[in-house]
Amino acid sequence: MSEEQVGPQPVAAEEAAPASAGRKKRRRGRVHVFDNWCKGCGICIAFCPQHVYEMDEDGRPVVAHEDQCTACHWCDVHCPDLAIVVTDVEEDAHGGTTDAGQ
Amino acid sequence: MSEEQVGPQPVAAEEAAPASAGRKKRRRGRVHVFDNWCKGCGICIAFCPQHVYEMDEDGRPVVAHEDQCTACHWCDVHCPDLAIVVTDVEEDAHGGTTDAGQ
Amino acid sequence: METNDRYEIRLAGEGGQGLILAGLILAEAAAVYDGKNAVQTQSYGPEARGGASKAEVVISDGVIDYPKVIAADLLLCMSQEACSKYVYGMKKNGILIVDSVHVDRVPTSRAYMIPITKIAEEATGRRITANIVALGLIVGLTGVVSRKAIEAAVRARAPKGTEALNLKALEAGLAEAERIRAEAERGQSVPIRAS
Amino acid sequence: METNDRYEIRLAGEGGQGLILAGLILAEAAAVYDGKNAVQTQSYGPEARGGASKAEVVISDGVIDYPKVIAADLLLCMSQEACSKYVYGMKKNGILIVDSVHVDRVPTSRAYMIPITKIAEEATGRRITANIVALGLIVGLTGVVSRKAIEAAVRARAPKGTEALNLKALEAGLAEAERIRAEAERGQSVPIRAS
Amino acid sequence: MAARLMQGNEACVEGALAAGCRFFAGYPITPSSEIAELLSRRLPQVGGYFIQMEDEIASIAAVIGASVGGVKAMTATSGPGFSLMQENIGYAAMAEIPCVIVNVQRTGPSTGLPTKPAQGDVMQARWGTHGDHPIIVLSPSSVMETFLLTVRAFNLSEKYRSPVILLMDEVVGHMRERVELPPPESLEITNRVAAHVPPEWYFPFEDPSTDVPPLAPFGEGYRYHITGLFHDRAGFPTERVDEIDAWIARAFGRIEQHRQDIISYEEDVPAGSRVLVVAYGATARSARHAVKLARAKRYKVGFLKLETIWPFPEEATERLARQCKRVIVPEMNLGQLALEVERVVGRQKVRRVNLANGEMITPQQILAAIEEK
Amino acid sequence: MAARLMQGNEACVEGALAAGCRFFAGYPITPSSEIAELLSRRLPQVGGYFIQMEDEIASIAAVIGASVGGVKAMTATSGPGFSLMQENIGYAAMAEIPCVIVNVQRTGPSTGLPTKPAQGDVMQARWGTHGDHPIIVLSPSSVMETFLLTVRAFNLSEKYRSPVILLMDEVVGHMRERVELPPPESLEITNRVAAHVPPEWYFPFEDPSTDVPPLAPFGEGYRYHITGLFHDRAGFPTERVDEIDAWIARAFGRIEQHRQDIISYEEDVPAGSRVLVVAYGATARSARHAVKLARAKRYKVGFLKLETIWPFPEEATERLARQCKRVIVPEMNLGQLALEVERVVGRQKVRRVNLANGEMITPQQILAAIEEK
Amino acid sequence: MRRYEENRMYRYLRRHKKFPNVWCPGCGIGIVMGALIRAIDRLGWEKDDIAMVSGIGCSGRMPVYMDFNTMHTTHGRALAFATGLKMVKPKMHVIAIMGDGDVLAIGGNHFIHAARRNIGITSIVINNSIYGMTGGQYSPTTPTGSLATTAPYGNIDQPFPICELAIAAGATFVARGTVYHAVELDRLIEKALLHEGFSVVEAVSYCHTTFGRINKLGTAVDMLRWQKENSVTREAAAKMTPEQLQGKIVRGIFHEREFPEYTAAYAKIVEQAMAAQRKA
Amino acid sequence: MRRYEENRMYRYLRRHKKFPNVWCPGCGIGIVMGALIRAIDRLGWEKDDIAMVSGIGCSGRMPVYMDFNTMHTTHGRALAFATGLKMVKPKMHVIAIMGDGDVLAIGGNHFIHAARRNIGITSIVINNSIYGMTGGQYSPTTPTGSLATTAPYGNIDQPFPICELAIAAGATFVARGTVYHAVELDRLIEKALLHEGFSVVEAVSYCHTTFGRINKLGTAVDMLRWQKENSVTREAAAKMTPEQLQGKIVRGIFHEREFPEYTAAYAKIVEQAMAAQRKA
Ligand SMILES: Cc1ncc(C[n+]2csc(CCOP(=O)(O)OP(=O)(O)O)c2C)c(N)n1
Ligand SMILES: Cc1ncc(C[n+]2csc(CCOP(=O)(O)OP(=O)(O)O)c2C)c(N)n1
Ligand code: SF4
Ligand code: SF4
Ligand code: SF4
Ligand code: SF4
Ligand code: SF4
Ligand code: SF4
Ligand SMILES: [Mg+2]
Ligand SMILES: [Mg+2]
Repeated sequence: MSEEQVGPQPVAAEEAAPASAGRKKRRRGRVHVFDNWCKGCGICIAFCPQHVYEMDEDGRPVVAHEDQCTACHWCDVHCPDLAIVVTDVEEDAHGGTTDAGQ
Repeated sequence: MSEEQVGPQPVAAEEAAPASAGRKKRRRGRVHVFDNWCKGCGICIAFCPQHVYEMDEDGRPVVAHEDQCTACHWCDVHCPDLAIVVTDVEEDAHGGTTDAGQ
Repeated sequence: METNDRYEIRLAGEGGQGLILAGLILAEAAAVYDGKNAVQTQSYGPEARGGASKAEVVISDGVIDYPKVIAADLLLCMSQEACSKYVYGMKKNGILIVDSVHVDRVPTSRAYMIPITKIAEEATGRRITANIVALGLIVGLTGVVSRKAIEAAVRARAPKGTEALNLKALEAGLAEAERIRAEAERGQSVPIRAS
Repeated sequence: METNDRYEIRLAGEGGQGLILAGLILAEAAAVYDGKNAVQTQSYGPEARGGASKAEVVISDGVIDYPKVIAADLLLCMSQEACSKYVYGMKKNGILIVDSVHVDRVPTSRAYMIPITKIAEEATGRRITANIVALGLIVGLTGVVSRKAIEAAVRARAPKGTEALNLKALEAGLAEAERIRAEAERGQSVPIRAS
Repeated sequence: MAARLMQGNEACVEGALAAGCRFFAGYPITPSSEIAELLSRRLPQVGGYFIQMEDEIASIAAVIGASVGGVKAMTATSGPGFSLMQENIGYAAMAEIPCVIVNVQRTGPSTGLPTKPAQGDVMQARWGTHGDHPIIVLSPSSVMETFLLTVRAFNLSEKYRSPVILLMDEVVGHMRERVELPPPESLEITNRVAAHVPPEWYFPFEDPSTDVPPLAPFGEGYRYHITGLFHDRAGFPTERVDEIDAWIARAFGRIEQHRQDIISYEEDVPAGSRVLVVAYGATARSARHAVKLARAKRYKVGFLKLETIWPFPEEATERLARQCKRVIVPEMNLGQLALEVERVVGRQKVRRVNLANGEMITPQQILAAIEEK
Repeated sequence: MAARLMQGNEACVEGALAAGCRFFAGYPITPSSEIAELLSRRLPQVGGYFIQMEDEIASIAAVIGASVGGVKAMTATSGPGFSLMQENIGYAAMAEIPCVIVNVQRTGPSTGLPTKPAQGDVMQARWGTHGDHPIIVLSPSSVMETFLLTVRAFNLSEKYRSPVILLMDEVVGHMRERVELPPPESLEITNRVAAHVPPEWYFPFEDPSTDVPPLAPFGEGYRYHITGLFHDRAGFPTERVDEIDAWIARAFGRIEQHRQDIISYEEDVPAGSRVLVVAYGATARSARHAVKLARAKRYKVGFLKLETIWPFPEEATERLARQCKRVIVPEMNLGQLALEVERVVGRQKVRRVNLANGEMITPQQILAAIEEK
Repeated sequence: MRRYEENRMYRYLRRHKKFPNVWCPGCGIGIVMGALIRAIDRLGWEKDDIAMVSGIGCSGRMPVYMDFNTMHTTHGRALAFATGLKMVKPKMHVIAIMGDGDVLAIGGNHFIHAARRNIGITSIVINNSIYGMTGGQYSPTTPTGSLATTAPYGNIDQPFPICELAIAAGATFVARGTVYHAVELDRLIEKALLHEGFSVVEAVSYCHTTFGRINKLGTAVDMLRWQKENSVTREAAAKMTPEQLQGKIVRGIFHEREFPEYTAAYAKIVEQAMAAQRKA
Repeated sequence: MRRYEENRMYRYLRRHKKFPNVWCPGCGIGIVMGALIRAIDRLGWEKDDIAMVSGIGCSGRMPVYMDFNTMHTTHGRALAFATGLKMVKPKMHVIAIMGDGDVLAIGGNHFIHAARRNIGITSIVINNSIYGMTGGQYSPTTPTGSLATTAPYGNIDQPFPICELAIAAGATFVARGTVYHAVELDRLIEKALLHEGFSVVEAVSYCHTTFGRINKLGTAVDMLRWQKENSVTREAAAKMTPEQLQGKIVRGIFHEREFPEYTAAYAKIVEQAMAAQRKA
């Protein structure tokens, strides 16, 4: 696991753009919310550009649409409780994924 | 006694120039050193542009050449002990003096 | 010796649940509107929200010296932690009310397990009114202050513009208490006493 | 009981006259070079220069407990104010030395009136060495420390580069003391004791 | 006035306003912040002045400055801020400037337990600044008493030209209680004595007719000097021993000679009492509760509740303790005022009950001490 | 070593250096400034650190910071600065950080008499910060003792992880006296105990084997937390009563249990003494002088010179006072340590001799008290 | 949990002990903490070499969570404590974490003096324009006109321009970021950490619990959104009129300058003194 | 003596009581006092309406000599005391007299906060680059490299640029003069006194007794002469290169700006609150 690619991978642009469709390998993310730490502030839900999260009845995030995640890392970078980990995976042309860098 | 003319009369220029010879009434000063307050720092002696002061054996100023005083007020303005009062007098064409403004 | 007619209430939960406000309202109902003596004290941690928070109210017809709860006549627990911590500091016949939304382990079978937060949400659409629902329950189940008094106190102390909302919450709590009492009278096995 | 062989010296004048340095040198002469006990204390006001200033030195073969002057065996006054203030705090046979340049009113006729500052100026060209001239006088007139000791102490404590100058001042003081003693021996009426 | 449910900190605010306080400078700190918050709203309403300063040092300084301007002034803080104020409290004592400092005590030392009660600053209130200085310290045990002692704090401060410390604790400060405030006109309010001589004759630090010379406000014709240095009667720095001794004698004397007026307490010591409980602040409530429990058990117990803690009520303590075998001093600290009680009644007699972990001492703990032996 | 004429402040510097002090942060103030001035020259010569901070609050803070870095550290000040340091002295006590605070006392309160001596900060040294806290205070009476007690201050500070206050006075600080410093190798120097367990096992605030847990310097593998809040054994904030009580018990206990080691004094009380003079600091010299005068007059007088003043040497005072009818406590204040003496021996026995106007108490004044009655 | 173990971020946290943290849900302080961790991680510094010193306030709680040598000092004094530590451990990376009240109200003096000395400490000023921990009293950065619990009629004080003040006082690296621009923030922090002298990063955060509530600015989400919409980079700002800039937060590096770092300068003094000593 | 009675200057002095003053022969503080008196005299203000508040230091002794409402406070705190006084006596002319150590070392925080509030106090900062009263320890304005009793190897600190700091902190009138240019100084002080908000005049003085002695700069006369030769007006400075400006004291008004004065802004709050009260 290369040190560079693991963990929160902030993108240079603050607001993540959807991964460009033209690229061969689309970047995708596996999204984990550490429930014990999450306080349900709603930031990830409100700001995820891909609307990956939905809110449960307690106001907490549910990773409802992981497949839409572009691994832009907005959410894990901004979660005030460090309760989100987004792991980069790569989707090959056929839609299969591998953990990036593994 | 007009308020404007009495008391320390600072000149606008920091370093006093000798009163211009061309003027009709030459400005002159009566110089008083309040001995009880003077601590003999030597500032008046060192800086009086007209060398009005001389130093006595204790290092204290003696008003030795009052006639040379141009009432430039450098000395009373700078005496750290407020021990000098220079009073403006005017010298008329004949050399007689009057207290200015009285 | 007036120290014995004290009624001691402890409201325990987390910061942000409005327990101190609830205690204040209860005390004001007793002191201002029912004309009794009442003292309200509080205990909270450094957190602005979250963290343990506790309000205590002592009500008495006589002078109240020690202002804190010695052994609660009534304990309200709005968090698991509070429940675990305070359940043993009750009078023998003390009443335990627990918000079943937040608490699932209660070390006694003799408690009112009531989904207070849910009732609040249903009644007012706002979970934050759970504290006032709890007040309704407390008053309804114990009668420690009069209904009139608690209504007046809620009206007076509710943040401006939220009076109606909070009165609705109070109403919901009182109604739930009514229901429980009725069930108990009907002999339903509602666990009602903490040992 | 060693408290009685104390020799108490008070040097009084104004800030800036170097009296504390003089006291220090005297104490060092006694303590380091004569091997006695010596304590030097000081008292001064808030002013950096001017204002009352005082140094005291107690010299003893035994232990020195109270470190200040109780009643001076020797009093040096370098200002009028000091003289007026301290002249009464002397032992019966105490020696009073006064700088006649600074002091003109001495409430006793039994004093050494010596133009110390003038002697300093004449000897070294620097009035500021009056303190060292005074030391020479004190040692010359009392023998409270040895000549060797005071010379060593002056040499050690004089600001770097001024050793020679200060030794000259000391010399002048010692010489003046010599002169006075000689005169006294010759029966001249030098007022020598403060009452 | 109608009954209200009022918080201790609020009662302090009401007391201050009733006493005529028109200036507050402070820096927020738990558990005192409500005092500042309430005054920030209330003072402008009555034409008074509120300012939040950059720290507590500045706060007490501004309070003294305002008082010199002739306005009754106060600040409020808790332990950490109180520590920072010490230098300038000494200044107020030295310059004899009236002002009230409220310390709502929390558990220390250091940041300690910011939201928990204590009585750990009792000795500090007396000795916190360097050098000997006169001071008055009051400590309330209820919301009503907070109101009354705040008024008294201002009165004593103005009357004796002394800083007065109101030593509250988190329990009393945050407690809400039923109170009926007395009507304003029923309150006795003391204002500082105005200078009564022409400026040329005025000495701010000596007056032949009284040990508390009038303090003329700045800006009203009495131009004089104030300093934290030892000073003569005109206020100018002095190093003269006679003038310094005169200041010491007068400054301490005026507190000493008016002990009767300054010291207040409540005694409930039936003849034949064997045990005396001495308490103050919130702990006095536990103590009174315990005394009642003990009496119900037929113990012969007396109770002395102190309102003034400095100057320490020596006479009362000694008088009431004389007949008793034991004196119990419960405090939310590790034994502070108990030291004075021991000094006055003999330490063999004294049983301390202490707790400094953020909890109140319970009546049961005191009762246990009463029942001992 | 050869005899030297040395000033008290200089002896303090030499003592500090001998004890291993390698950090000084301070802010100038009469009559302590010589300590800073000398150290600004000397510390760099031995590879140590000197910094003049923006004020006294910062000075004591920097001292604590440096000590956390593993370096023996001190500051020096006088009354006004000492008042400002109070909050952070409490922090050092709470966080158990060794450090030495020198207070060369001048006459207070407030700016007072900046160049004159006093012993007005004795109670402040004990009680100046908010909340109960353990503390050690030493007070020298001679230049030699200043050297020795400075060394002791560092030793005790390191040994007990406690702030130690060296309470000097202007007389001792500015006095020059003949001293022969002991050879460095003859001095007993205590260094703080190094952490002896691997980091995972290390608890900076609890050690099963000792009441003074080792303090690992920052940066050496022991990553832990320090706070002024009440904390658990790992240093993290806690509000748990059991953990707080444990801290209190250990922090005070370690001073209490080592009283024997911490307390030092000199007694000279011949059997049959009727009067005991208890003194410390510069006043002890007047007192010893007076005792000699009195004995010469055949009075039966004992003398107790205190070096440690806090914790107060109760046992010694009580033991020595027992046989005496009267105890005389001369102090350059209005009666501070006398309060403790009164508490311990009963106040009827105690005769205070006080002066707080900038002058030393003379032997004659004490003698007069001995001769009374 | 394995996932989290793997993540580098969590290496820097005292995660078994202290989480969830003490802050309100959504508080920006946590975002600053994340940015700081990323910056440190990129630098690859040893945890043992890092000291984190804080004052009192919500911000001041941060060190509790970080697996460094951490010290939570007294209110306002973090930089003074840090100065002592940095002096004796000049090779340590000393980071001071301070709230706006902490560092600019009670601690203002230590701030300007640490800057003046140019001592090698990185100051992270978490500016939420309010005293968060004590419940919403106005701070030296509360905007004029805003409400606070001690400014019920609106604040009449001017706020400090933190960066300008730091520059005037002598700081040699000064930058400002916002928590919304969290990635940019960690880059700024990284640069500050690398800077030799005294560096300041003003991290503009928010406190919805007090300031937000009183001023009716909504939730954490709302306040974050506000930041997004109301801040511009220095470069963009350069092209804007003063009117357009009104009320905007300008982000970027404002000052970077060479001047001898304090402990380095002091080391030279020691060298000199010891050399002289050896000679004598 | 009649002469002196006549002189207006002496109307402002407590001349029967306290002279000669406490300062060393030749100390520049006395020159500042003269300048201040001339400024006040020209303004024709009533002595009763003037309060003078000082801290501790040689400079702090000035109020003793002046026949106003005078207050010699604690070291560093003059502005905090003055703030309280100004609040309750907004019509009084409150002047704070402070030494460089007083106002910038221990008192730095009060300085920047008084500036931030823009409270109507005139600060006269007597900058002699040293702690005079305590005997020559380095101050926050001691030049880098200079000697002091606590900097025997030369000072390694940067000095504060007082005027820049005041401006950054929020002061609305900021000027610098020297005691050599004493007449100019009194004009600057006069303008500062007339300014509504917080005004600062840095009066560059000297301390020959400590700084001068240690750094071998000669007598008061020498140090005055140095000032004469090493200072330039702002206008002249504008035409000089940075190299030419090296080590020069620049004199003049550096900042003048309109912003509501604090007590005036507060008066509006009171108005508003009282009006609301009347309504209710
Ligand atoms: C000496 C002292 N004064 C006051 C306080 C109370 N106090 C704690 S935190 C705080 C202010 C917090 O504001 P800020 O520094 O902006 O931090 P935030 O909570 O907003 O992160 C105050 C005033 C204290 N702990 N110590
Ligand atoms: C709290 C406190 N700390 C320290 C001092 C000692 N002190 C008196 S004046 C002074 C500094 C004087 O320097 P400055 O303010 O520049 O005035 P100057 O004497 O140079 O005019 C100091 C440190 C004090 N009086 N109070
Ligand atoms: S941002 Fe973090 S704390 Fe907030 S809801 Fe999302 S996961 Fe939970
Ligand atoms: S990384 Fe987070 S914010 Fe970005 S798309 Fe995935 S879930 Fe959304
Ligand atoms: S300037 Fe003043 S004090 Fe100095 S010598 Fe001249 S008269 Fe005397
Ligand atoms: S006024 Fe003074 S300086 Fe000017 S010429 Fe006359 S004596 Fe000289
Ligand atoms: S009070 Fe404000 S600053 Fe503090 S944790 Fe809550 S949101 Fe954050
Ligand atoms: S020490 Fe310096 S500043 Fe103080 S009076 Fe003397 S010359 Fe002036
Ligand atoms: Mg903040
Ligand atoms: Mg200065």
